[in-house]
Amino acid sequence: MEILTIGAKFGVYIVMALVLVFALGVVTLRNLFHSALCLAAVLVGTATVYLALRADFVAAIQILVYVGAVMTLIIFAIMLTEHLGEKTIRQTNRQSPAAILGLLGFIFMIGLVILRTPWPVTKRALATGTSVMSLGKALMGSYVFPFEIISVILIAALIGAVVIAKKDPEEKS
Amino acid sequence: MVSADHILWVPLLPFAAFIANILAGRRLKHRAAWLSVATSAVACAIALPVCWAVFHGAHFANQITWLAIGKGSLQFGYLMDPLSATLLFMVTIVGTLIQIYASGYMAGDPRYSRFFAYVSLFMSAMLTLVISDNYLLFFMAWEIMGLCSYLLIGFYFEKESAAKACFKAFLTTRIGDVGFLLGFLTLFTAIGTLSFSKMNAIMDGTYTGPAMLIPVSLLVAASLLIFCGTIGKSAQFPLHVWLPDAMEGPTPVSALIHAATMVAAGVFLVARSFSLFMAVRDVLPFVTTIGTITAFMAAFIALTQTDIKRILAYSTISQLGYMVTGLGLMGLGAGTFHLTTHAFFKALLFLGAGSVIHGTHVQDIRQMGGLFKKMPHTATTFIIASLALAGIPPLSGFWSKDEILLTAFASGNILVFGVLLLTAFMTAFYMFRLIFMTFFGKARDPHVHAHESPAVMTLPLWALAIGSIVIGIPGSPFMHHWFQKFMAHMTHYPEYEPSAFVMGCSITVAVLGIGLAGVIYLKKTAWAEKTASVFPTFYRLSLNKFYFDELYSRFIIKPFTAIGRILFSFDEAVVDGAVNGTGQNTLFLSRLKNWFDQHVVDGLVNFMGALTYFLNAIVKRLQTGLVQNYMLFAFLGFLAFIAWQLKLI
Amino acid sequence: MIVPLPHILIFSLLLFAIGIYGALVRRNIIGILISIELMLNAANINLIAFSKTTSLAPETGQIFALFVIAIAAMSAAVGLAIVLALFRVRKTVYTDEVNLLKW
Amino acid sequence: MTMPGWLRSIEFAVDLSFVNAKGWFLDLLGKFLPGWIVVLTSIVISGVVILCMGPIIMMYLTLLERKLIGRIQNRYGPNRVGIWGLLQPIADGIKMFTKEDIVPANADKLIHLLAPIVIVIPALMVFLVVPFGERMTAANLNIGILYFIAVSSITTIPIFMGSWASRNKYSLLGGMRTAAQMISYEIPMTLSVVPVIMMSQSLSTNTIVMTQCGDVDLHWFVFTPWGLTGFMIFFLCAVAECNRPPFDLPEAESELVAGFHTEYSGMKFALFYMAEYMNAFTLCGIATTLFLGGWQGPFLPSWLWFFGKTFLLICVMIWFRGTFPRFRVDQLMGFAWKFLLPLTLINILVAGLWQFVPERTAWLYSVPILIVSLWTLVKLNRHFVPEKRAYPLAD
Repeated sequence: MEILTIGAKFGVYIVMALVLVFALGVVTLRNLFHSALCLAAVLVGTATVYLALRADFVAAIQILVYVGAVMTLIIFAIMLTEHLGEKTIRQTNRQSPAAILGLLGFIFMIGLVILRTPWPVTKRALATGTSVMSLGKALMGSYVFPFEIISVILIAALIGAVVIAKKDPEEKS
Repeated sequence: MVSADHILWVPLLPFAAFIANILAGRRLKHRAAWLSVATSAVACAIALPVCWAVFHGAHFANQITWLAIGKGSLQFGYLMDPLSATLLFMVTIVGTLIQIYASGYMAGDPRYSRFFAYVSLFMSAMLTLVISDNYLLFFMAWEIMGLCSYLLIGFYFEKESAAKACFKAFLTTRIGDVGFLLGFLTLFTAIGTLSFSKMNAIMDGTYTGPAMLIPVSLLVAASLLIFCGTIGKSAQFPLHVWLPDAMEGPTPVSALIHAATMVAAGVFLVARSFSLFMAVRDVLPFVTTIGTITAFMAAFIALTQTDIKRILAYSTISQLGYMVTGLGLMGLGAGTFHLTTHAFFKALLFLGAGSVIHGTHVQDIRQMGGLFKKMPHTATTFIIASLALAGIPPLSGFWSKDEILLTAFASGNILVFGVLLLTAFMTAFYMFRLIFMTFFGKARDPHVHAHESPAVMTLPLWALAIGSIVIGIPGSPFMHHWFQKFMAHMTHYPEYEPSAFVMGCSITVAVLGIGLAGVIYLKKTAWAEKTASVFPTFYRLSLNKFYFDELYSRFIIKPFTAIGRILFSFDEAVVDGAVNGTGQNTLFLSRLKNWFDQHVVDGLVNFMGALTYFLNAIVKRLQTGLVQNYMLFAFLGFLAFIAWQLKLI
Repeated sequence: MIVPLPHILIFSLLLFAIGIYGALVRRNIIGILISIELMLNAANINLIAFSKTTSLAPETGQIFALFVIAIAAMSAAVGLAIVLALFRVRKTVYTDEVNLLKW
Repeated sequence: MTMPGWLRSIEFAVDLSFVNAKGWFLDLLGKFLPGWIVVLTSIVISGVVILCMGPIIMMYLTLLERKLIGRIQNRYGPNRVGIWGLLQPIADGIKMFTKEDIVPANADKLIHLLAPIVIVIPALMVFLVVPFGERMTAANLNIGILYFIAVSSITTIPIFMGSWASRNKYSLLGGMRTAAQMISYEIPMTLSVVPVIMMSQSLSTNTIVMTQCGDVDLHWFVFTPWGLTGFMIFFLCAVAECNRPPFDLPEAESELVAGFHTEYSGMKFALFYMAEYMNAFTLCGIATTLFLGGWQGPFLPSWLWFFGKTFLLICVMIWFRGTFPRFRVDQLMGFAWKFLLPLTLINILVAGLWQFVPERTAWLYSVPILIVSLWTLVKLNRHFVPEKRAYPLAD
């Protein structure tokens, strides 16, 4: 049976690689719409990674919220702001070399940390996946306060977004 | 201690008159005189019954607390004992008469109301002095009198001589006053109280208060200093120079102040503090010597004087000398009695001289002559007063002078007795020299037209004449020396039996004087010049007033002015020099500072400004406006932090 | 745990780095927003991965991931609303054209 | 009444025929090959079954629809190709595949190609969760329903891709409208599922169906008040999700030619078409599992019950198409946000009530509440008058 696990592991690595490629796509593609779609691909990829980490509820939510809603938002925004058919002009600004250097340093340092520290892996956590029941209990139990606050913030963001995006009455353009 | 509080009205009424005259003087015009006379008359009316009661043995005193200082308190009040009663009696009567006379004499003077204001103020001060019961109130009144004498002497301040005279009078009396102030303050430190009655009790040993150790040396000092006050005020030997010059004032003033009352205040002071002097016996010889010297010297100068008022001034000084000698010889009764009688006839003499001047408008007796017929009332009253002054028996002068001579003779001071007799002779001589030159003989100056003074002036003259005749009786044997016994009630002092010898000597001396004067100035007028050539030095001495003025100016005034000039130059050079010097170098320093401030401080500030601008130019680049630049900087910062955290750097 | 933890952390680190690169480099504001979403996702992966290994209750990581997703959705919504407003006013969506706030 | 023993075993055997077949085959395979291959093959078998069944169902659905519409419009459906037109879908398929695939000039080639593919994937993925019969669900995920909702929400992205890539104003507008509609109806659909989950205490479809079991007195959720409203709301949203009339405004011919897939032809169009019908089938399948008791049925084998109920619902959908006129856009949106959403919330409330109150009183309370809320919502929406449209150029 360990072949399957190896296969699965292999599958996960492939997914990770794909996600990274798509992420690069998001960042470098000249056409904004393409980068948005790459983002969708990245999101679905991360959902599969969650499945690999036995967090299937979060994966489902990720797809439902991110791919369903946020992507729609982004695409709407792109459609409303992008000049249809206009030749896409240079997308990256001048500070890319500095940014890349910084990033390499960053990756090196954090990578060093990750590789060097002995991550404690508890047996119990490895075994069981989290059932949705325990998640629900936690949400409604010890995390009920953040849960309520998140709902308030969501409402606020909702109203805020509408107000900001709405065209002012006297502004006829 | 029955209290007669209404006595307080006596000093207050003249004071009210003073205020009325000062404030509403211009509107009152001639009515100002009636106001002053009225208030003095009323004061006199109030005072006489009280004095009469005191004459019959009553004794009034009352105090109110004037000032409470911590535990001690200052009591002001009045004391009516035999001494103050006599003085009050004398002052009120003489004062009122003189004011009546003055209302006539001063008629037509532009500053009429102001004159009567000053006179009323003087009256109120004198009355307060007389009835006051402690040294401080006494001293306050004493000072106000000094002020009034200054104001009244300098009444005709247009005249240069008057201004100088009042200034001179004020300064010399001030010297005496300072002594008097120090005196009663040392007394206060010695016996702790200022009130006369308490002092008398302490000195007599009958004081019931807490026993205290009284340092005798302090008492001696106190008495001497108090006597200085008398010397200053009563124009005794060293400080007598101001009285002759004080004649610049109007004659009623001279009469009131420089004959009857103010100068008498000095003698009254000694009388008032007689218990102190009695307690310090060895001071008395000093007092007597001063008294005799003044008497002899003044009389000697009066011999050769030609101004009518100056002669009377010198005679006053010599009579004051008499009183001081009397008191010096422990003859309290004699001194006070002579004081009272002298007040009456000396006032009369001055008023007489006043009416003569009023009539002839001339003061020099050499220009007068044969005025008897033209001014009969003035002449007769004048002659009566002169007889009293010379000491002819029935008149008051004889009794009081005789008392003093008796005290001198009986107490064994033969030298003093001799000098006093000689002075008496000289007094008689110069008085009658004056009379014969003015009233008898031929009119020397043709264009002098004398006329009799009006009734308002002659009536007071006659009143005073009668007074000077009558006032002698209480002290004379006719009333069994009532006055001396009356005085003895107050303080105990040695009394002597009247001796016929002393009386005889004084009468002979008086008659001799009158005779000699008559001979020289009526019959043999040539002898006058001869006597001058016979004793040239004495003549010149007498004429020039023993050169006292010159001496003073030479030895006191000049050095002081010299010192003043030196101090002034010193001040000019050193002090002002220092001030200007500091001014200069502050200026220099400020210029220096200004340069420093300009270049260094401002320089620094500008430098800071430039520095910030320079740094700004560099840092400004950072704010590019691009959001992503800021993100990059933040990220790099974050990176550095991680690196540091991981100890890589 | 099919994949060992360090590998996942490396993966999320790389994803995060790419996200930062996007945020720093892309000129289009929506591009920046997208890369920020990317970064948030990377963080989520870490959260989930750690929820497996830490001693805390297993579901804490997942709950935090849920909250992060909610927050990310909100930020995207408000961010894009702002972008729309900006576009309407200044007719441009490129950051270097929106640089008035400078010295 | 209980069935006799022998009848039960026959019924049982027929019911599990497919499952047994697969089991038999796997055992056979297990003898020769190592264990993991067996597991792999079982996955592959179920995968292949779904992949074949999907298109076949889709084909015959098109036929069924055209037949039924015909019948509704008092005419025969296609009956020329094969008996009763049975071969018509094959003919259409061949037509679709052979038609020329036109790609607009400056279209975004890659995205244009990708769009149909991406739309089919979720449609197929949903079959994983649908419980066709007893123990006949492809993968018994314990987050079954959530998986279903998540996957069905992905369909908005390909619509965007399709409409954007074809560089056509109408397709863009159509795409925008479809996306808006699908998002709006996704929320009531998700919330209408919540009561079912509350009652069955689990997300997995299998347990939901099991909670509705009962030999004669069937405990289907639809027989409870909140169940009925939930079913109605879910069914309406399902119709809207698959863009079927009366909610098919975006790709309605008269309005925007064909909505977002106007520029598509040939194979790509076929894929769009297939995705749409598969969505319809899965949505009806899920509706039956949630509310109509899935494969629960007295006698017949479980999968027969499931397919029967699903096809019944599909016929209702087709019936909708035949009879209802098309919604206007604002009515469409208004209906979702102002009618369905509040109703589902109230429905959840009632279901909550149902949980804590005994059966009898729960009925007494929930029926009036639902009736009143229905009446008020209808009353509220009645006054909805759209703003007057401005025609600047006209006047």
